[in-house]
Amino acid sequence: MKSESGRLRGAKRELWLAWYVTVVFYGMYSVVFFGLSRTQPPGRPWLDPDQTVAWFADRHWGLLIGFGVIFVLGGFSAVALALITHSIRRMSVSPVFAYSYLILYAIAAIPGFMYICVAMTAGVMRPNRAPIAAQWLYDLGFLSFVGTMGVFLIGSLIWMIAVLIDDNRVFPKWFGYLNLVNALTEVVIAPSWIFQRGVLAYNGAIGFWVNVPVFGLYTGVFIYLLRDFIQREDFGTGPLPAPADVWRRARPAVEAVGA
Amino acid sequence: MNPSAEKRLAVALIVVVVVTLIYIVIDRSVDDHGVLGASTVASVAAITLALAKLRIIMREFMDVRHAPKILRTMTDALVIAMGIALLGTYLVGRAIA
Amino acid sequence: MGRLGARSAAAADVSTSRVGERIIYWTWVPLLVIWIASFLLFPGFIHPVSPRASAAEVAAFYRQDLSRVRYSMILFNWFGVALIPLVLLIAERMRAMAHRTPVLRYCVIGVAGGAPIVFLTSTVFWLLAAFRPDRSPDLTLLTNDLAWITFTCGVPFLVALFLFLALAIAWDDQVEPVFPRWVGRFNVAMALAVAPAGFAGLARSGMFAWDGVVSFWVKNIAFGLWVVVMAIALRPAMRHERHPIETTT
Amino acid sequence: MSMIEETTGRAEAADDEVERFPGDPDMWLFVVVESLVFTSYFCIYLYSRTQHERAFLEAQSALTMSLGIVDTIVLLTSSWTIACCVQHTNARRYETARWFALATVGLGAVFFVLKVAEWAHLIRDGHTFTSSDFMQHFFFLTSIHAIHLIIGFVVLGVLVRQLSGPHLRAHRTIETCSTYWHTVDLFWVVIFALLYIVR
Repeated sequence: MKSESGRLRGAKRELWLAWYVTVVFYGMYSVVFFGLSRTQPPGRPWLDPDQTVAWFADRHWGLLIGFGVIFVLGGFSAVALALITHSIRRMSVSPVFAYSYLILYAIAAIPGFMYICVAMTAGVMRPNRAPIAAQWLYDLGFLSFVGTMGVFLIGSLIWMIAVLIDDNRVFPKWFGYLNLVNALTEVVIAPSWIFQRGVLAYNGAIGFWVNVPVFGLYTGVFIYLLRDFIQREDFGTGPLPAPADVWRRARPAVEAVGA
Repeated sequence: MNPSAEKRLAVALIVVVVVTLIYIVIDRSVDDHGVLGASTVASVAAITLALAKLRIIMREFMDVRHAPKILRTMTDALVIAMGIALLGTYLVGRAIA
Repeated sequence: MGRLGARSAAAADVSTSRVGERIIYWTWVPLLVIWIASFLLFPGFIHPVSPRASAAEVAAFYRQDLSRVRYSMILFNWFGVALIPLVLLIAERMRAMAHRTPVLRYCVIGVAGGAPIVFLTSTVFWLLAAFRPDRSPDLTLLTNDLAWITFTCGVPFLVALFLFLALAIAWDDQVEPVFPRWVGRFNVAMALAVAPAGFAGLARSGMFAWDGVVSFWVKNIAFGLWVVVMAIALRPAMRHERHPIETTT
Repeated sequence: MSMIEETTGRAEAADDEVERFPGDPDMWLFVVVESLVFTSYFCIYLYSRTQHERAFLEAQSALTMSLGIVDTIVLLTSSWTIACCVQHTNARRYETARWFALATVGLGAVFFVLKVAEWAHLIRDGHTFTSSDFMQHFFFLTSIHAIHLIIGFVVLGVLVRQLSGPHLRAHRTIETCSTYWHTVDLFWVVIFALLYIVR
């Protein structure tokens, strides 16, 4: 087992760095949403306008600092996508799957954090805003964050098909089926657009307490499997070639993978 | 497909269908002229019969009968876990309510 | 695919792909002119609308400078997204870097659309606020806030893009790297320059507020500077040949 | 592959002796994980109904039990046909196996049509997704099940295709597909008991 600094100097440094950034990014994301801003578990969807104003006032600094962190670092979500895209390119499937995955999840950044960050920041910046506008921002923040399912649904299905038909065994088949489990929870979240209370609302027993653990499990599993993928990636484990001949040696490999 | 396997599948189908028909009896016995009444016995029976069918389907139709021990244990554990979860939630819920 | 690849390698100098890349490259000049023009045209940019302004003041601003808000933002709506081809041109040049995997290139492609979407969204809010100047001032204030927060705090894709490029350049270990080393360090500096704007929500006055020195002037000038410097650095990189003999092996 | 087929050949002779995994073990992981997810939905439903017993019983009386019974028998039979399909495949009687597979598709379609008719009937009578807590659970559970069923049609499509081409017939894939289809049946058996019978 190589030490972590060794990994970042070795031949697979690009992959290992991407993996560590992925781990740190999801860790940061959890800390901001669950800890700092306390927007997970989500607020209650049935708050009236005045209660919304109080909700914003209650977590003033947490929201501003937490979402400030996301505003600065949110773009690093692309690192996990890049690593997964690369892993799909290593499968025996058409590159269409890899590029579809990359673009689908690149778009996912907008509902995945941009909308909620903008809406919550606007909501908390002016404590004396008209309560009805505060409620509108509250709804925009939570519903866009929780209820934008399409990119994740289609993204999971694309990944599922790629894993299931891949002959190179980049990921185990059971992970393909786990993608289906995740995709189905994206379907289950849809009623959060319809119910302001109850088990299917976005803070409900099904809407949050079943779906989010499934997503957490899925994320944990793919991070683990990506690590496994990097370990098996085979282009030598020695030191990087000397700068002079790296061009000659690395070009064909990069070409083969990246073309 | 040899005759004994064929027969065995047919028997399994008859058993699960008959178990399904028992539901009609349960259903009739607790209703008061079309008005539904709460009944712990009916509910527990309904859940238990469903789990029994689950096990028959897995053992016979899904061919777990011939599977390695690990799968046989796992499927049985799944049925038991579901039973504990469903009956437990129902009974605890009724006790609280 | 194979035949196409062979042809472009054989006729590398005159290939249409290189002509096309040059066309996209030179869009940076008119784009920068248009961006600066829409920046100067927008009345809220020379003296940014203060986050301390009341609903009535904000509503008055949109009534007063209606035409300039509209035309400048239509212009920005058109051309803000033109950043995408430029970033993808850089991503395409990254193929020539001595990396073992395309992961960093995928990172750049992954954020290429992000910054333009942020520009686009903010223009939608500004144009929305200007569409009905007689709308209830509370709603105009809300729309105005959304525009400014999106525009000012929406730096995550720029920060990530700059740092991905910095790392890619630092790890481009070859005799003639695609970009000189200093471009990597410059990208780190620009990432640091735009990053504080992400926290603009924290301050309603002072240099960190959205009309402040750091969140407004430093951030926007840094972005403009980045376009110019990257364009200058890209010029020799455009000529950085992919050696045909090696690519065909 | 060939070893598996050999052992199945012998399994025919000595029915109860040889141990082998029915289908892809990876698919069984899906069965277990998805069962646990469903169990959590079921528990949430059961708990909600014990807390509002009257209201649930009242709304529940709108359901037609006999329709549920028919649904269940149709799906159970489809499970039997697909089990027969696998048996015939392992005995290399592909043509018969294919007919059983197509019968399964037909039974699945019957179930789906019955389900849509039931939904339409309920909605016409004013019982909708949003009309009561019971109906919310009812429509949620039946439609998430129906989505599994629709995916099941895709899976059966793969299975029929495997049986159609002589060079395709991968027994492993056929068994894996049938395992998925049984899972659709398994979930319905529990959903039926919980929605129609539990009081």
